[in-house]
Amino acid sequence: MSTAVAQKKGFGAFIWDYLTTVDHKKIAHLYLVAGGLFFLMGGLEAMIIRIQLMKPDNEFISAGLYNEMITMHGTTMIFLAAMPLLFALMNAVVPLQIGARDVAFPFLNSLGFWLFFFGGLILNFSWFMGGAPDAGWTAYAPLSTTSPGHGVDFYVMGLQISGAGTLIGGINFLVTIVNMRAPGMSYMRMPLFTWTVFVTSTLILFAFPALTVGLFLMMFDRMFGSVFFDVAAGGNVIIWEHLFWIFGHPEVYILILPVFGVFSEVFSTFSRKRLFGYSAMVFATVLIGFLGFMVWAHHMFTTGMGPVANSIFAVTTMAIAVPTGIKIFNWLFTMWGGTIQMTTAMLWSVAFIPTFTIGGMTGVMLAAAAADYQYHDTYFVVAHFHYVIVGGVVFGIFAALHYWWPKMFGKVLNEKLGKWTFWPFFIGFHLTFFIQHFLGLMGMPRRYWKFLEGQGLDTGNLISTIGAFFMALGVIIFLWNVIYTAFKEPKASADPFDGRTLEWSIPSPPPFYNFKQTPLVRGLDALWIEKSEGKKAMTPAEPLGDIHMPYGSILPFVMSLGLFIAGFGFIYQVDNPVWLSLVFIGMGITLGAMFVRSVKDDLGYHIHKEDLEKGDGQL
Amino acid sequence: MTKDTNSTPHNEFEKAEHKEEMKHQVISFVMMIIFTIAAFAVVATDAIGKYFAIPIILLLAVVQVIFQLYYFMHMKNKGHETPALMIYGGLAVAFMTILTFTTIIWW
Amino acid sequence: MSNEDILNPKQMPHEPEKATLEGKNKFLGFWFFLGGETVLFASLFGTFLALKDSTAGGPGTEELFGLELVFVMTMLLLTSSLTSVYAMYHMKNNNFSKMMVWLGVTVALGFSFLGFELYEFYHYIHEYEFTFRSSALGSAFYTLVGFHGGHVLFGLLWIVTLMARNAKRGLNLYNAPKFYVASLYWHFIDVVWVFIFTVVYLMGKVG
Amino acid sequence: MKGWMGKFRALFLLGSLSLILSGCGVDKLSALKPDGYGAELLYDLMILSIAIMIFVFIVVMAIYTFVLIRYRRKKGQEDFIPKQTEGNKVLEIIWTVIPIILLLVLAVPTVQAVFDLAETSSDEADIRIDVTSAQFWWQFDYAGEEISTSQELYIPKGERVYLTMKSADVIHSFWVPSIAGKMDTNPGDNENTMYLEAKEEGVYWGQCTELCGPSHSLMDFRVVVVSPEEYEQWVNDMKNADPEATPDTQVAQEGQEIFQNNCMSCHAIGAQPKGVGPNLTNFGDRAKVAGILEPTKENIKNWILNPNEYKPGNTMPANLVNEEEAGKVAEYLMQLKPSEITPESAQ
Ligand code: HEA
Ligand code: HEA
Ligand code: HEC
Ligand code: CUA
Ligand SMILES: [Cu+2]
Repeated sequence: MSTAVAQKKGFGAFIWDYLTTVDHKKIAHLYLVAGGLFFLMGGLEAMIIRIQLMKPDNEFISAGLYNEMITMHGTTMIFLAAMPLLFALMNAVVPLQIGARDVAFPFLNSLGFWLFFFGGLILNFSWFMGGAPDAGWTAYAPLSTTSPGHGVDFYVMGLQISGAGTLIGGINFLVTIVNMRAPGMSYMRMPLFTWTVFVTSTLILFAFPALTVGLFLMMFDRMFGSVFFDVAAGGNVIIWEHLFWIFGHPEVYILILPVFGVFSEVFSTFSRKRLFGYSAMVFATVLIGFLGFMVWAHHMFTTGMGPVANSIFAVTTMAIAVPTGIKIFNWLFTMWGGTIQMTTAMLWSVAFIPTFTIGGMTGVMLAAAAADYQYHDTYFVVAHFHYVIVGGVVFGIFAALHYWWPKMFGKVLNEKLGKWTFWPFFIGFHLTFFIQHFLGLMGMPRRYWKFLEGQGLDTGNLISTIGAFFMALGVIIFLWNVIYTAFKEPKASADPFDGRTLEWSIPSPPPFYNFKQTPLVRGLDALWIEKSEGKKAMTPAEPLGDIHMPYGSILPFVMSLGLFIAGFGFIYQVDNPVWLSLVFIGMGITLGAMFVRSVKDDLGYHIHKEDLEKGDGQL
Repeated sequence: MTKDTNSTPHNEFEKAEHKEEMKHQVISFVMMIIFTIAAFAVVATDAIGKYFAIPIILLLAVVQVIFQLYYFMHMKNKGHETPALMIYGGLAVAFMTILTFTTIIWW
Repeated sequence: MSNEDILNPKQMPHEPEKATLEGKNKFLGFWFFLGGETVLFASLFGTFLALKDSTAGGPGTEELFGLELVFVMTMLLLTSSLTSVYAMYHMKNNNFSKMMVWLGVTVALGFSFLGFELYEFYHYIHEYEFTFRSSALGSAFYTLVGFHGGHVLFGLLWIVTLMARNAKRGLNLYNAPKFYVASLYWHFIDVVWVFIFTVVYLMGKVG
Repeated sequence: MKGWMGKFRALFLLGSLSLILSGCGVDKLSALKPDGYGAELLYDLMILSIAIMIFVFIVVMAIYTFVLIRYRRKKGQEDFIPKQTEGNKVLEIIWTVIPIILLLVLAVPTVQAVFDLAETSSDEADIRIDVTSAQFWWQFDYAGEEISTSQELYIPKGERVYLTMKSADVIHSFWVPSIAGKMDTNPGDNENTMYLEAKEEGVYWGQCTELCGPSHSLMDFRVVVVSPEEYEQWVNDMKNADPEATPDTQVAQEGQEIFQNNCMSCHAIGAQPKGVGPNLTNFGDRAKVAGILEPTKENIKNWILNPNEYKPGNTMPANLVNEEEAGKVAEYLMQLKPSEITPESAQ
């Protein structure tokens, strides 16, 4: 019954295997590749932005195209690059860290990926179908609702579909973490990465529905003639701002929390020390998540909410600095007294601390509501969020990839090339974004297609553009490293970094059933405990027995494809009702696949004990 | 394959327990109906002024929902700690959303 | 547990919906989903409340709503909630045929609720020219109530599919969680309706 | 507010910080060169917050540098297993409490400033101006004075001027960095208010800071701050401007006629009627055309012929008149100089 490994039968079978897989490790690969490609797209867009702003009064691209560029850059980076890359890590690592054979809903896991993927495709199809969305990633109404062409429709459909995927992914991880932990792994013994994924998933669960509703309202206004944002018929444009930010602020913590988890793992592994203040770290994570829902209006200080609202939101926002500070100091003290090994993963993590601290501090400056009347919508804000997003999330993803690459692909990334990735990117990053703080204060608003001569902004912008090229260089070296490692590096051992958590107790990469026997967890840093007692492996919590596995399925792909088709129908039915046929076809495919799914029993199969005994993962 | 599994033996004690629970559920249903009628009555008869009527019907709704969640959806039973946490999380976010939207032009 | 044990349990356990790991996962995942739905409906309620006086010269809530119809609809839906509780009661007692009967009643009540709702919309559109497009209030009203109606419809289709699918098989550990979760969904729809009749209709009538 | 700020200013650190920062940017544009009450208040708040942040950063970096140098794994330590500490209550309390205190130090003046800047006019005698934004230009209506201008807002030095702001289409945002912070202009009934109080005469840059379409980056405007006496005179001149007045030269007269036939559907001269395009009453006194171009005849002519080339996506149609006519209209428009008080007076 070992059908799950039907590969090595040629390219077609390989593709089919990935299209139908429900194995969280393979889904992690899918997320990584798709998210990585979208990251390159977003990066390319960023380069175009920077080239346009290289000199004053530049005409490299037109005004309309520039707006499309920033919109797509922001949207792509946040929804299609950063989040999927994090999902890649979550999929690759969380089940292993908690000693599980799979996630709670393997089928839904695959569905989540394909929804995200097709949503991202729709969004990017806009480039070839008459223009991309151009109202900013925040898509404020009524600019977005009145934007001509179909650009914003692609934004709405793309995000709606990929958002559904994200929500599904979030629920999947919540249930996985609650229900599937190995015996002995209490909540307070969970590795910090798993904890942050747990909190992040909760944020997804409560934040995304607000976006869903916002997108529906926008879709109805644009496609079906409702008047939510049409002031002439009594609509109110501020509703969108609220809905967007009720989602949008938690979203930035959705991005940052998992990488906080990554850093916690990396600092502790490469200092060979237990994480300092573990329970405080857990508490801080939960607190950040909680406070994250009470601050959204700090993006709207200049909307005209009035002084009371502005003050309340200013103070709640500042409060978030406290739990975040707890984390920064705990990381520093994790290294304190340790024995720090500067691997590439550690280098990214070490670089993260000052970078993110600067970004966080400018965040607190922005939170001073009155002062934000000056900062808002200037390059100061752009600098702030790239410091936290690139300096936090992107650095974190790089750290994680270098750290977990052997677990995901069986080889340690080349260290030398790793450092060559780091330095140009790091230097380029600070060149690009540090100067932007000053550009903002000197009067340069964001989302400006061009700045004029004689405003004293020339040098700063040039430096910024040069920095961006360094970042691109870093990324290219990383891509080279991936290829180089695949061909030239030797196979990695199960535990190449002297790891502390369960994922390092099984081979790299793990067999498709992960754990032959579920391990027994005896404390925080489960593997470290065993190793420090001189044992080589985890003590099993169960005798060797049959392992239950789910079947793969093409249905998630089909369901998502249906929505993809229907998406185009929705977008174009405005022009001609004939397009409604696509809506029916697409929805028919999706609902049909759902129907098939619900009437067909899918109980999975068992790997038999005897087969397990025969070979290690050689099934 | 058994067509109808109700012939399999079943624990009498559990059956009694289910019955007991069912009784509670019927009681809560009756209460809910009463609350609903009360709420409609408040509005239909115009008996109380607007400023009292709104809080009263909202309160009646909240109580009803508690019945639904705790009795019909079994949130009172054990094994529902995590669901309860999540529902309350959702309600907290919901509460804040609605609060801002009702005071959308702040004071 | 082998597949055979799941499909043909020798004895039904105490809580069949949570007897297998899959069942437990489904149970928990569904509750989480409902947590998310809470926020979804909150956003819709918030939007409605923000726009409830934006009539753009058209009819307002006081003028539009008639309490009789809403009262009947409320009773239908509340009763359907009780009937689905009965269905789950019989599921726990492992009495499949009675469970099916009660689910059938639930579905019937649900469809009649939907019928009334459609009539209501028709009425507003034709008597008052109060449409989805006529004012921000119209957009908000039809969206909120329509989303709920959509949930009702989806719930009905779901339950009907489950019933049809399992009519010949009887209850087992594979489908028990499915029935249970569908009934949770049904109750949640009822919860939302309680707020709709209170916040939209009753408060709209009070003004 | 001023009181305790005075004390802080005395601090050397803050003083030098201000000095360094105020070297940044161009006069009348940079938020770091405040010339107005709001901008100064916010500048002080910024300096305070930057000082706090620098303090925090120094602390973090001190620990960081020490740790990285001291605890780097050295040769021969490959097998060293450090002590596995769980945490330290005292330390953890310290780094919870100190940030809370620092944040309170920041929060109190923040809230004060928010309320300070939210003041609205209660006095009929105050100068009140309605600001209306549209893609991609600004209209200023002086309440009670029957004066309208576009792109250029005249205000007296040292007086509080209260703005009531709304938008004719999408959301824009009004920002004059050197005088005050920004405020959005929303469509519909959602009006916002703010005030300007300039402390120096001059011509200040204003910018639109909410993405509003292709020419968002070109939606510049000017705030002309003149002395109260000059302001008085300007108001009078503007009130007495005769929209029908015949210009001096022949060309300009022809231009006037062409203008009246082709352009009056959108552009007003004099306060009434309000148009869908900018009010051009004092166009000849403008520092810029359409907010961005030098006011030369050539530029005006080219603008009239093809406005979209300069501001993509704006709603003024191209080629309403031919090239020759455009020249005449430009001549006419340049002669619309109802007042002696111009941006040049504001030096
Ligand atoms: C990963 C993403 C991320 C993260 C983590 C943050 C973190 C924070 N952000 Fe940021 N933010 C964004 C992404 C992020 N932000 C984005 C994308 C936008 C722009 C969106 C758009 O408009 O397009 C934005 C915009 C934004 C604004 C709106 C600005 C404007 O548009 O006018 C504000 C205002 O308050 C803000 C504040 C904060 C604060 C207070 C934090 C805090 O969480 C930071 C806390 C961290 C620290 C403070 C550092 C460490 C702490 C210590 C060392 C302890 C001691 C410190 C003190 C006592 C100060 N952010
Ligand atoms: C995860 C989020 C994320 C990330 C990683 C980045 C990364 C970068 N961003 Fe940005 N950015 C946003 C999120 C992000 N950004 C958001 C949300 C906005 C606001 C949008 C809005 O206003 O609506 C924004 C806006 C924004 C602006 C402001 C535009 C404006 O307001 O007018 C600028 C300008 O400098 C910028 C630059 C950059 C640069 C140089 C990078 C660099 O770090 C990028 C580095 C990566 C590369 C350079 C890729 C290199 C690879 C190649 C070049 C190879 C390509 C090859 C192939 C395709 C085969 N970003
Ligand atoms: C359909 C309306 C419309 C018509 C007709 C029109 N304009 Fe305009 N005009 C505008 C708008 C809108 C703007 C503002 C554009 C911007 O700045 O984004 C403008 C701007 C201008 C400006 C720059 C104003 C400033 O404030 O600096 C001049 C000069 C001008 N128009 C002249 C003319 C002339 C001359 C004609 C006739 C030949 C004309 N316009 C016809 C709508 C119109
Ligand atoms: Cu107007 Cu930007
Ligand atoms: Cu935020």
